[in-house]
Amino acid sequence: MKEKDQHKDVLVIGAGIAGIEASLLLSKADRKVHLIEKTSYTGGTVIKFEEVFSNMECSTCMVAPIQQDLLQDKNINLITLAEVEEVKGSTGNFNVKINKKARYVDMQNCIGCNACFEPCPVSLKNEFEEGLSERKAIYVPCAGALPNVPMIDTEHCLRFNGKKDCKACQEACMFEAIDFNQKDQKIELNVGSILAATGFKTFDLKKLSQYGYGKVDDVYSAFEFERLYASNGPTEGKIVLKNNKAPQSVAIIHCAGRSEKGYCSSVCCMYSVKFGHYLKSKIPDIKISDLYTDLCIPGKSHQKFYEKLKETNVNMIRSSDIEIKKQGKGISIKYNNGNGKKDNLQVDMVIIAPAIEPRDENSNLAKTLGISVDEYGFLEEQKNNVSSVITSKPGIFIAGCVQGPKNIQESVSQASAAVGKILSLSN
Amino acid sequence: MSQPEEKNKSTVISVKKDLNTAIIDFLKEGIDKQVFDDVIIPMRVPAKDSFAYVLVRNKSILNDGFFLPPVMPVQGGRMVSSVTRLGKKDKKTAIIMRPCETRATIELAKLGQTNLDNLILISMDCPGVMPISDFLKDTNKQLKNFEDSANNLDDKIMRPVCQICDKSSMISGDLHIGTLGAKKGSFYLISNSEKGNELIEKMGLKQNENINSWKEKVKKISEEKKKKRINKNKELKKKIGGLDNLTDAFGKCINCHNCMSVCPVCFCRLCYFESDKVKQPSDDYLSRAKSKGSIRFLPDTMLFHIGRMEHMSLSCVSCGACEDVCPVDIPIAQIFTMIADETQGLFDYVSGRSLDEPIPFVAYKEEELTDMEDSND
Amino acid sequence: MTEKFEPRIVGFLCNWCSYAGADLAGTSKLNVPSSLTPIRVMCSSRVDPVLVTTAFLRGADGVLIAGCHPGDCHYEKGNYYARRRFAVLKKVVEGLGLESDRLRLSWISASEGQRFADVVKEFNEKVKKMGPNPIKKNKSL
Amino acid sequence: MESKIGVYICECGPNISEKVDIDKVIDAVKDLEGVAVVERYKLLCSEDGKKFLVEQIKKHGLTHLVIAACSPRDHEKTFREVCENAGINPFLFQLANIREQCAWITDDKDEATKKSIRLTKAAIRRVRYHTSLEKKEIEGNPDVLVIGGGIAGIETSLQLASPVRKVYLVEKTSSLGGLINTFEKIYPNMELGSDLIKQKNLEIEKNENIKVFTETEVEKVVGFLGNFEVTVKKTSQDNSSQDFNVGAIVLATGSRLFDPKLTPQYGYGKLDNVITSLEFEKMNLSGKISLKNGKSPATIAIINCVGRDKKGYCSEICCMYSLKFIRYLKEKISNIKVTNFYSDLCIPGKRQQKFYEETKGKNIDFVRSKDIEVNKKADKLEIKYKDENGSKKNLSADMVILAPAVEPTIDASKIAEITSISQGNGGFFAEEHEKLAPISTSTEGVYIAGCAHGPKNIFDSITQAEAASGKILTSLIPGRKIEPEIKVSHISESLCIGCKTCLTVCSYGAISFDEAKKISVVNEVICRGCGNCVAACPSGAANIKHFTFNQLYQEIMEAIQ
Repeated sequence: MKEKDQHKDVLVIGAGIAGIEASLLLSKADRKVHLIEKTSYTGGTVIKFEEVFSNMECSTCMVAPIQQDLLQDKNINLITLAEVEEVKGSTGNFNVKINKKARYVDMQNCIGCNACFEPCPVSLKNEFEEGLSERKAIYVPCAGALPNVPMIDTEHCLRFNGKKDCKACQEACMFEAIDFNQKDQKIELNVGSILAATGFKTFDLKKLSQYGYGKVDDVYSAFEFERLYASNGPTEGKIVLKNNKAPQSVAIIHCAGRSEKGYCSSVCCMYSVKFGHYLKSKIPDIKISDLYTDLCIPGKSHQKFYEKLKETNVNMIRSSDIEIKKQGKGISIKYNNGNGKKDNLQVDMVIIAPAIEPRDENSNLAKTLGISVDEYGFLEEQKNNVSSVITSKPGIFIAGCVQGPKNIQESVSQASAAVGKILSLSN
Repeated sequence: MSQPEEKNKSTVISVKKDLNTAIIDFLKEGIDKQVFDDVIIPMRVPAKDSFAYVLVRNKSILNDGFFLPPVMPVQGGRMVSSVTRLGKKDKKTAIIMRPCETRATIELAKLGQTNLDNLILISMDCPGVMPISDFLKDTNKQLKNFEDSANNLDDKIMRPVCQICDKSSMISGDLHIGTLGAKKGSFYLISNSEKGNELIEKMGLKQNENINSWKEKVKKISEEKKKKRINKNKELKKKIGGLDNLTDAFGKCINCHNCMSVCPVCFCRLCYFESDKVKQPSDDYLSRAKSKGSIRFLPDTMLFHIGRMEHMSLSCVSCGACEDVCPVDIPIAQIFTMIADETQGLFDYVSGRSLDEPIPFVAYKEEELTDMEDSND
Repeated sequence: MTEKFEPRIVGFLCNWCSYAGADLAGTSKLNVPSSLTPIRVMCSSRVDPVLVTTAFLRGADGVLIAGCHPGDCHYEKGNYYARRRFAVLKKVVEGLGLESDRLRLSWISASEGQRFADVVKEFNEKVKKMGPNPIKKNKSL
Repeated sequence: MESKIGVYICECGPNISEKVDIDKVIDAVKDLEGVAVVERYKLLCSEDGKKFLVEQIKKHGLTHLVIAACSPRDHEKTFREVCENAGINPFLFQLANIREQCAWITDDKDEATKKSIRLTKAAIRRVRYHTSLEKKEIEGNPDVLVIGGGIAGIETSLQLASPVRKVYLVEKTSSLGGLINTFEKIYPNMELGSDLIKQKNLEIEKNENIKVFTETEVEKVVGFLGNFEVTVKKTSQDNSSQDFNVGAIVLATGSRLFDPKLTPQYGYGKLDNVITSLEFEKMNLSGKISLKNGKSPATIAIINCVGRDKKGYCSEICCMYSLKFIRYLKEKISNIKVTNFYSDLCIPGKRQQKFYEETKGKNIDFVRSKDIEVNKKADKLEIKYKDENGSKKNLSADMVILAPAVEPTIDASKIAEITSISQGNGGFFAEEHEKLAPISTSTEGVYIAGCAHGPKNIFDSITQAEAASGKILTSLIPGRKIEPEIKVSHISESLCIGCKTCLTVCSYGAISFDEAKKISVVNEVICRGCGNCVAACPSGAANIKHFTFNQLYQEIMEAIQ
């Protein structure tokens, strides 16, 4: 195909760490980027973390600057609350239809003062906080979210679900930012290439009744625990039990759902070690037991991080057939230890590391993009090709956990790899 | 206090006439055997009322060498720096200085102000020096006076910082002339480096590893002085510590900056505190005078002294040069010593002890000084 | 002085972590004593001891230096050097018997809005107890 | 020219106007020196607000702009653009953060107002000391030097080479391909290694924009992003060096195996038929897996994690290639018995566990074990080990294959020095940032790809190669100039005495030493403007634009009023 009839613009799907990295790089190369994001905010999963392994850097400090760059970047057209509906054409010349939900808050007028939250009569569990705290029907997921512009949750807003002609938020806003008449939009874009970076979801622990998740108090999923530790989270970083006491003993269960999924999610061992560091930093004399199968800490920096935790004598138990039950005030864990003998453990809190799995919408997304998903449901890199970011369809690329479980570093590498591929298309 | 490791050589040199002559002969021999080409040594100035360092190429002039002069008109560190700052000497030069001067030289080498190539630094056990002002009252009498005290290891007449110097025999150069604990009519020549070893070999001196008598004596003295130093620091802090005492102590200061100009480790081309950075337009002074009622001129005297402590106390060798030249008798060397012990203590750093110890400002440990910060409590 | 003492605290905040943390305290509408005037620098390692001493000698009741937590420096290792310089500065001030408690070094991350508020509150209280910096009225300075 | 400062206070709707008595602020600052006009406005960041500001600047002929509004992190950029549009230098502007730092942190209006006054005055005092700063632009050479002709180096070269971008690929040995040359197959898809390398070699030959140097080493590198001067030298004949210029450098120098002789318990080098994984790959590739005595082995033991304790990291690939070896063996020696001694099975990612499941089976044992020892017993090898329960066991085998740790190549430290980057964990090249910048290094323009960065498999190496290309394609675009940071350090030639303190503390090698003048010099292209050198300089020779002593001093003086 000749250079001139090639579209240079790029569509990036997903404003998580991979999508952000890719967009900024492309912009740096003077490419126009349309970055579409399903939620109302950027940063994806990474902004849920307080710190990241293995240097325990503050995650917000790490990501906020590039989120700011993203918002101020003239080459990047960020479209939040949006999803791809249809993709036509071929590499160098894709026609994309996007469905953009109304935010009902004007991005230009809103200055992020949050005055609209307080008067809102509705309150419900905040999904971003894994339901550990409440939000209003008009809300931002967490303090410091970027863009710092709220959205109206039409499902719960009294006005939109027809319960009441409520204008509370509109009246509270001094900037005419709240616009109930906003409509969902169909946006049509022409781009030369497309990068899918829509991330992952975690395995539903309720499917594993033996872990007592959702039934037994103080049994948390890893991501709930991240928020529990987050200084901008529901407890401002205080690690507490339901009874508001600090736990004296915690068990971290690895590999939840591994056998169901048939692969190792590759990040759980490391973030479990990170949790160990979290816990020790807040409650130095806490007893930590890790129930794991195989310790997967590959690479040059990770074992060091693990050994540092080991010095604080964390109890590493190789185990199987784990069963978690409420017992008295605490939680009892039955398991088979490495030697196949039955054993058990009493703790105040349990943290479970669920497998990383594909998003439900992957298969649809794949269909829309005209590429395939692999046997696990992740978007598939082109078969018998050595590159992990190009797909069976020219001009369509993938990066981050949409392609398979990986850590931040690998996601970022893939993002710039995909950018490399995109830029060398017309090279 | 660093001691020569066993791998380093040491030897005994016998003294026929007196120590001074013995050292002169040693230097002559060194030139004859081409171990070095020239020497820098202290000499008495013709007017006899002071001493100066002299670079000597002509052997006969060596006879005027006067080691361990009673005063320190110029700090050896400054001198060596002025010779080598812009590049190494092409000829090999032996330099005999006091330990604090050698340490200043090492410190300046770390700061790129001295080039040690082709230099052989030789230090000597130092009895201290007397205040220049005292010496000038009656040079001949005071010289005699100094020599007697030196021989009896009596430091009453020495400068206050010398009286509390616990590093008066510290070896940080290539060689050290140890007189303490040496048998009558002899002194030790102790090597502290490859250069030193080489010199002892080339001069064909027979080696004698045993310098224990020197070590013991040195240990004893430095321990006594250390105790004294700690107490003196305490006393001084009582005397000048606290805002009011401090402003009194420095109230006399006339901003002549002599202390800075003679300081061996104050190596800046233009002192920060003489630069325009710290000067302000007059409205600044006026508004401050307004809010305060008055401000003192010349301004920022205290900033100058505290700032110098922040910049230089890590490298301070307590040589006392600053105090010697203070026209208004501020115990500046004692104050610097008190502060330097604090700041160097933070990193158990000893200025000029070894070339291998980086100045703490250019290094760090990931986990240190946690009592200085407050992280997540 | 009769009227109640409102300290004047100079706060050097690094752009990437601590200033962001301070902003988060604002956006979260937390109460922060207004005695601290934030001065933005790109890195805590820019904060020259002389700058701090100047503030102190000009009568600042407190000086706070805040930067990224060790290991998190946006410029790799700036805060490690900042910490050493601060340590020397503090020792000098302390060694001269001046009120070194008026100088403080804190690590505050971009997500620690609450911590920023707490640090300032705490420091403000401490300085209040200490009273005005006597240097303010010292004629011979 | 006398300065005319315009001061504009943003009401930010109720956010500031309700919490701060703006009129009081206006009164407090209107008479300050240099202040030409003070105004309040509903919302300065709005389109109308920006238009208003531009008009004001032009109308009053303002020289400086002070805005009291929100955090500079929100709108400094916005208002700098306003300055540019109004024709004043964007750095003659200062933003006072009276929203986040005043209005929003207290309910006491009086307090908020007082503090707002302080911050606004500080901004006014500061802005007087601002100087215009201009964007710099420098030419950048788009060509690239790739060091190492393994798969990472090959991929990088292929992706970067183009009519507008020459690639110099420098390889120590006599041929390209690196370790893969010795692999029969590549897991998990088990395609032929030879095919991959053949194909890649072909592509390289075809590509006239790649200049390959074999048996060549890099001698010298001087310069910075966009402007590196490189000297390479033939390893064979001496003094046959060659110079060329590039804009970026990719380090793809790969890895080598830990020497098992350093862990004598495995008997490597002493006992026959104890071989390393690489030796086994070669043997397998040669087509005949056989013992010293020529017989083919019936029982084989594979021992993982050799040297792991010594190195202190998991080498990531050993578990997987051990599985691959088992596949080789099953395929080539009927009813071979293989025992794989491992400590933790490390098979991360979506594809690898399946590979493991499909490798398990009859005559294949996986034994989790420790304290392994290999000795000779009769004409066989005896492996002593402790199993999971810590009970001593032993097993006899004809052949033992060791999977030693992956470590950096011998010349890693030399290359690190030449390119002035540092070596991190395990001696591998240190990335700029573990998470967000795994490909770049502390020397801008020098990138890492493949095992030079740390142990990794072929796919991850290739991803990194592509990523390095991505970085270069975005930062070095033919015909486009490089725009370095504007707020950088500067060292006064007349004040610097050459103590090199600044040079030592700089994280980016942005400061070099001029031996002739005996002073330190900042390379403004490399400097990132942290100001560390400024605080480090005892003589005040170093200063940083836009954060000068005097600018900060003005803020301090207002802060303590």
